[in-house]
Amino acid sequence: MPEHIPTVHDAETPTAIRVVDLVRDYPRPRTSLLQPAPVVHALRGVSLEVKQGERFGIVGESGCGKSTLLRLIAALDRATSGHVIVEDTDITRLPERRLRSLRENLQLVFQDPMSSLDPRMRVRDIIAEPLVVQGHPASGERVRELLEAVGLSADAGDRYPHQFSGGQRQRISIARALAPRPRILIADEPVSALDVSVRAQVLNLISDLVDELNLTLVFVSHDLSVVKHVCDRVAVMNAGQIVETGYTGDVYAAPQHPYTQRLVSAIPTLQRALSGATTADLLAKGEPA
Amino acid sequence: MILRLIERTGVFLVSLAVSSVLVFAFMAVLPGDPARVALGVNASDEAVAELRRQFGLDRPLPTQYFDWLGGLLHGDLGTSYVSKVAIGPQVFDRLQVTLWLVVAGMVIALVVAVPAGTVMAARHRKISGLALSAFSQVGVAVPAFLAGILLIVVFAVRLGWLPANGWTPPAQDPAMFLKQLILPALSLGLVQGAVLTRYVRSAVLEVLREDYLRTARAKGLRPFQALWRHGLRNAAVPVLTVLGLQLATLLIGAVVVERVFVIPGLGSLLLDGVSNRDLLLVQDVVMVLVIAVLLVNFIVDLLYVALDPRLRTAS
Amino acid sequence: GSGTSSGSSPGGDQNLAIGLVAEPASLDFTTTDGAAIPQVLLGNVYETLVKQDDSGKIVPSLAKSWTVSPDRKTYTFDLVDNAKFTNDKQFTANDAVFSINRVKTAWTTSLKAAMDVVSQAKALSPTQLQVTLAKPSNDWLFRMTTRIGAMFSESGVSALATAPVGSGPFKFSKWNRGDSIVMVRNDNYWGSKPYFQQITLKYFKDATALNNALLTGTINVIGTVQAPEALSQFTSNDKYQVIEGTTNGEVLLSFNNSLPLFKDIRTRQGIRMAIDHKALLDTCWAGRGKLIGSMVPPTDPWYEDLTGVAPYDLAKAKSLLQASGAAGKTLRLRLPTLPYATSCGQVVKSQLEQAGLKVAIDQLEFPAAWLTTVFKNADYDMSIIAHVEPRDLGAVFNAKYYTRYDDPTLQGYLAAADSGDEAAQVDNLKKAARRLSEQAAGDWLFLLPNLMVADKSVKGLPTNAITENFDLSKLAR
Amino acid sequence: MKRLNPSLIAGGVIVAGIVVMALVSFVWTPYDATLVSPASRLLEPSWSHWFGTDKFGRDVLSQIMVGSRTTLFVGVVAVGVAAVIGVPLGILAAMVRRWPGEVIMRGNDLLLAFPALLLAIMFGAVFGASTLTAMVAIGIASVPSFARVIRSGALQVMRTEYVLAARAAGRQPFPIALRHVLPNVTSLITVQASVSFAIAVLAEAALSFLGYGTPPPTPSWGRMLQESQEFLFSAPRLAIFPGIAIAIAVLGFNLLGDGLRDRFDPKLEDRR
Amino acid sequence: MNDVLTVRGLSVTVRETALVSDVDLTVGAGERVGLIGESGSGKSLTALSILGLLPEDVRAGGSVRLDGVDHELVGADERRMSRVRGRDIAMVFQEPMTALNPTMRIGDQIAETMLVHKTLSKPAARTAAADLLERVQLPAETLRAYPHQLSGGQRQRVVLALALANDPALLICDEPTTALDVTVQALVLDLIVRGVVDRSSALLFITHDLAVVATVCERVLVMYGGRVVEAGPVNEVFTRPRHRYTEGLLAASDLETTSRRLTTIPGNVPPAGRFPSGCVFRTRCAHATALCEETPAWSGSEAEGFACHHPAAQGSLEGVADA
Ligand SMILES: Nc1ncnc2c1ncn2[C@@H]1O[C@H](COP(=O)(O)OP(=O)(O)OP(=O)(O)O)[C@@H](O)[C@H]1O
Ligand SMILES: Nc1ncnc2c1ncn2[C@@H]1O[C@H](COP(=O)(O)OP(=O)(O)OP(=O)(O)O)[C@@H](O)[C@H]1O
Ligand SMILES: [Mg+2]
Ligand SMILES: [Mg+2]
Repeated sequence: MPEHIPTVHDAETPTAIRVVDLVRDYPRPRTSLLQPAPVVHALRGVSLEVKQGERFGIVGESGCGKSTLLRLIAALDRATSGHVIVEDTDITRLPERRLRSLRENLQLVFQDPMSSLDPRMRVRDIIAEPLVVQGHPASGERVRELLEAVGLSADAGDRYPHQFSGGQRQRISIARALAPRPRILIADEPVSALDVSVRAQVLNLISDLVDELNLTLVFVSHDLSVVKHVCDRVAVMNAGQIVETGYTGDVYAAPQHPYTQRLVSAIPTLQRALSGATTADLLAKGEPA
Repeated sequence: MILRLIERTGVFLVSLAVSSVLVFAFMAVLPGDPARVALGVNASDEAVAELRRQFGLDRPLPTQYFDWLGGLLHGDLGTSYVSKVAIGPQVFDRLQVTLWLVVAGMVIALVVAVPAGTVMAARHRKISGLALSAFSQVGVAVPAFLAGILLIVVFAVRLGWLPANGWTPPAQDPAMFLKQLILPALSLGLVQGAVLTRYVRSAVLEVLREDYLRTARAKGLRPFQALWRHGLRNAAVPVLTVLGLQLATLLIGAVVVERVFVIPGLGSLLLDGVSNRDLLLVQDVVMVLVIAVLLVNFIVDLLYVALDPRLRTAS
Repeated sequence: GSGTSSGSSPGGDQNLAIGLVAEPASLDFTTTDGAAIPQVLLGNVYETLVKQDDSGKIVPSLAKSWTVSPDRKTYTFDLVDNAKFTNDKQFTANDAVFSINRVKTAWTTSLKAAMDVVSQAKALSPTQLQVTLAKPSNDWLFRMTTRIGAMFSESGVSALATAPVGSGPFKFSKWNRGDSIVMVRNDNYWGSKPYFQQITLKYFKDATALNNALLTGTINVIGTVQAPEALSQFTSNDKYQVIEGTTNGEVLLSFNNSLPLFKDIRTRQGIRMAIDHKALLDTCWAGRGKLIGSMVPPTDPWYEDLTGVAPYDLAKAKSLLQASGAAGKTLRLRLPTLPYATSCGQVVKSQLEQAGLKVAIDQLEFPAAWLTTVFKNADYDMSIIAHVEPRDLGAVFNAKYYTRYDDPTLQGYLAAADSGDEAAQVDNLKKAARRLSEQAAGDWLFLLPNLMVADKSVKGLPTNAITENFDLSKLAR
Repeated sequence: MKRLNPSLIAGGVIVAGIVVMALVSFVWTPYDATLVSPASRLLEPSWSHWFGTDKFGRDVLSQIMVGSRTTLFVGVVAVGVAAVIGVPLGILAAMVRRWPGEVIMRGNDLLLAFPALLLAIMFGAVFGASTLTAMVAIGIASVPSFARVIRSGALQVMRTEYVLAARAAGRQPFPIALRHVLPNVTSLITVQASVSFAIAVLAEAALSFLGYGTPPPTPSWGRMLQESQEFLFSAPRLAIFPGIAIAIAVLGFNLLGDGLRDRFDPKLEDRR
Repeated sequence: MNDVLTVRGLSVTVRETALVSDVDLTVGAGERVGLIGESGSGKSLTALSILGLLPEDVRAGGSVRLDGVDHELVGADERRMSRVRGRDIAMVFQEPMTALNPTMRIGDQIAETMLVHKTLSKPAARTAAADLLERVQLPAETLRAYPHQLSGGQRQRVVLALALANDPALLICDEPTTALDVTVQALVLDLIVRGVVDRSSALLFITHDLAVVATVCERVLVMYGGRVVEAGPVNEVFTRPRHRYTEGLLAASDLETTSRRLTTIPGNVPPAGRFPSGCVFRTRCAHATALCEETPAWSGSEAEGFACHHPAAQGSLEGVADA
């Protein structure tokens, strides 16, 4: 099986994002008077490092803490303990008003094409929002440029989100994220809600833009195959912890951690199926979680 | 579950405490001197002052409040400024009357609303459903007292089937009690029923869209069977909320119907109290109403738990 | 004694239900004001020494007879010897002394002032009472026919608010608050026994409900019709009788005479002339009631028709109002929430506005808000209320009352009337009434009618309601 | 977008009709609605008085027309009070997590213990019976339902990714509330407003009936109904016209509310 | 092989809009047939019309016959359909979180399936329910649990137990694992396959995941725009697609490609009713010509064939199979 050669980052490459021992507990409502209020340990000490220009993937099953991690990296939530350092700034406990440079340099694309765009705003205002907020002149020119960059016609700016299909909405989301010319793009399951035929388009678009604009990409997905296609390196998360990190090809081909092994084996693929794999083979290694 | 019970009880008690302060504060600003009203025209200022002393109205407000509260806690609602009669039994009697009326009304409302709302939802695209909907829309738009007046004109005055007004305690003459209850209960029940119908309808519509109803039908249950066995209990939760609110508002809202049918209920007592500046009475009635409303909410809260297992374990 | 034919032949265990409007708040008229309590209790439960007959004449009751000393200051009453209170105590002169003295000591309502003139009350024997006045007063004996004169048992005043004890033809039986008061025949009554075994007084806040109750047989009598327009449904039906007479209730359009505007007689007269009383009565009270023109009902001996003093004359009204500077001004007409006031207020407003005034109606809840704002604080320009107390001309028009009418001439007539003999009383009160009307101290819109509707079979209903009480003992079938 | 539905059309037409009637009444009514004219009292409907006259000789049609102003005033005040207090409260409670939000909602629930009529009677006693006090009371009593509905809507909006995106873009909480949350709960506000409007109209009628509503001589449908009582047998039309007017107005606002509810995104509906 | 399910000329319309047109479909006894297609292609509607559970104002036309049921299923009345549902045909839906009644215990929900059809007495149904749970590898305590106490995968297994309760001749699964994690999906898929194999039930398996269908099914139908555009054995269709849509779909799903860029299908899936006339795919098809404005006829047999004017040459994607 041919593999594309991952971009090699040496120790010299500056770090874009560094996460140190990050913990996030969510309190739950009490269930008993006698016991202390239970907590959900959404993150139990996550550490990772993303180099500049790298395409970094995070995979894991539902509820393992992927989105929580991203929210902390984007300073949209407060960590219980640990640190997040983005481009040499420790943003973990910065007050909102000192996050300006983070907001300009790091942008997000979300999963749900239906709820990630304000239905009451025109597309051009949606795309211009980060610019306006950050005090940049939101010229029509820039908006058109962005629309063009994501493959939408200029007149799309006058319309409302509901007039677009899922794939097109994801393009608008991407345009919005690119508006303040960020250096880091974080995508939380950007294609999970899309049809296969459209998924390919959006994946290509993200890929192209990352290359063109020299972005650092953090790409979250529950689908190891997608991550494998997009990313150079991947971190596998399970129950709030990173169980394995490595080059995507390696992790896929030779998973080290039992969880990763189970995950990889459970992924049905056409190739395996056509060569006679049955559902029992998906279960082959180990018990389900 | 026990935790929820404790939490709810806590909320209930705190609400009671806060509302008692609110009620008391409100009475304190009510203009019009109860002593003067009791003494009437031409009373001298000295006489009024003397009476205020007798009522204890000259004491500092906090003292008055705690005295009142202490009494409440012992079930002693004090003595009316105006009638010089103990308020407790009076409020209790009136509350009973109103409860009979309101409960009878709500029973009628439920008897009307549950089948009607269900049919409306199940046939919401069919003529029968639409006709029922139109009916309920009109029902909602008619003020209860107008309904009462119309019922009196038709069934009491023109047809002479039932008494036009009046109230007999059930213990005194059960037959008369029922006769006199029918029309007022109907005028409350039909209007509230129309309101409730619309909530039942939307709750059932909601449930009809639920996946588990489709599962039930995929099992081989017929539509009404599926609705009956799987839908109604789930639809009951939102309906219960409305029912609780209706019950709460009706305790005082029934006053209009009480007025039309000359029923000595709690609302009428309140109105009399207000116009006579029988402050302590008003204060007590309002407090009793508030307690009743909070109690209804409390019970509704507990019923949610009974109806919905999801609320039993906080997971 | 009660002179009706039915009195001597009680109707066995027959019952009657009467619909009334205002429910008493308490049963104790010694500390609670208002007309509702004496309406029920006076004459029925409590008796007075003397009482008024239908024509307004003072006649014996618990006192068989009485004499007045020549200086008109000492009254000696011979009391009946067979009257018994419902607590089984005999009625004696001691009770009378107790009752009279108690007015001064224990009563709190303003009416107690009528007893101020008494300097001493003394029991000469168990059946003889002597009362000495500080000065001659015609009014005092008359007041003794009202609640002030009610005779209580010395040992029966512990729970006046809930358990009245009297010597009258009826016993208080039960009070379903908010609904009804039940009276039963006092079988030990010393006089002729009433016809009905039990009379229920049912209270209706809503005039229509009251009518419906009669129509559907819940009650047999409407004691006071509050919706005169609805009478047509009874007049046209021969199952019912309609009784129409007069009352003491002068519906007064009162002026706040302390205000500069109203100090000018032209304003007052202008307003009186701007009102077309006939049209007003027709519109707001279905034409039922009597136009009087001053503060005296036709049942008082000094009544004169004074409607001609200020006849309806729009042109003249306009010019008077113009002259006084009232035209164009906005006057506050603060109405109590009572049916006749609400109704007449709107007509008054419309009529006054045609004469060039501006009128802003605002409603005050009756009794509390109205009593405080208008009555106590005189914070009003004009108001409308019926003064239902008997012989209240002097009480209503003085500087201390809410009318703030300060008129020495009037006070002179009144004093002379009280101290003089009967002829002087009549003469001076006539002068007083005329003075009021000419001075336009207020405008008497009309006299409330005594309107009753009853089942045809009910007998003994009074044509005129000139006393404080509703005499239940005369009713029969 | 979505199709117009029959409820929306019917409700819209009725409400528009009432508004037009109220506007017209400022410049023209067949007769002066408050002019007492003893000569023409209690006239049957005729060409000169389409709906007849009342016991004061006032033209019923003119009163109905002018009365529509009261009805609208009533609704606008009540709904205005409820919305002005309830909407920010609801949004605030949704945005402020932890105990302040909790306290707001508990306080809000406590207000539920004071039903509209009770508040109106108490307010009437304190501030004097007038349409304004009654409606402020009704408005305050409607605050809890507003706040609840708006809070649950706002909570849903707050959970959306576009709010997250706005935060990531650097928007502060207040602008987010203004730019994203408020516009996206307007549909809820509209629906709730029209329902509350209907409730306010009914409440005014009930209060007028009890004597705590609009004082005379301002024409009000509720009071017309109350005044017509003594003519229930001799001139039932006096009750019928205002009765129908009230029912139609309530019907109109309810239909409008239903129609709007159906039309707007059902996902934002308040679900318990 | 006798056919359990025979669908002929099935169409589904809502008012004037056709949502599904002219679907022919046969499932033999013990056969596992997949139905794939992107969102909105009409898969669920096809399944629901077989069961007679279409939403209101959505109408089905054509013919659906089930072996052993002596009446047409399209247009049959509720009474007759309710006897078929849950006994002869069972269904597993997509969303496990909402498919169960939240206020009823799991055991009662499973037992009900048997009690409705009076296949078992009450006590027997309870034992059978426990049995069924064991078959889907859930502990017996689950009987007394409420749905909210179970995870998504556990619930989906309950739904499966429910569906298998009366040994249906045909089991329809509508995207049963879309909402589940891959590891859980593996288990559920395995249980489904084992369930139908044990009972020799026929399976109609709906998914949009090519790999899943290839793992589970023997034969596959590809739907697009409410039409079946291609059908055939899994190995055939996925290695030698004939319809241009199938071809595009396979290419776009292939994330193993060496190039960083993926092959894409241009444009978007149109919303219902906005598909072009003639060949539904022609607006996105690189090979479309004027000819495609006519609805292409079905070539091949009902079990294996396609509807395309410009079919891909046989064997164009051989490389994939070799990998
Ligand atoms: N605001 C919150 N309050 C309480 N618990 C939370 C909150 N947000 C997330 N959690 C819990 O934290 C855990 C991790 O959630 P997170 O959303 O990060 O998972 P995820 O990996 O993104 O899952 P998915 O793939 O479903 O999006 C879950 O158990 C979730 O229930
Ligand atoms: N009740 C309905 N009214 C109108 N259109 C409908 C209705 N139900 C479904 N549709 C439309 O019919 C088309 C096919 O729907 P269907 O649910 O069968 O798609 P699907 O292939 O199952 O898609 P998915 O993968 O999203 O489940 C969709 O475009 C859908 O919008
Ligand atoms: Mg996530
Ligand atoms: Mg589907």
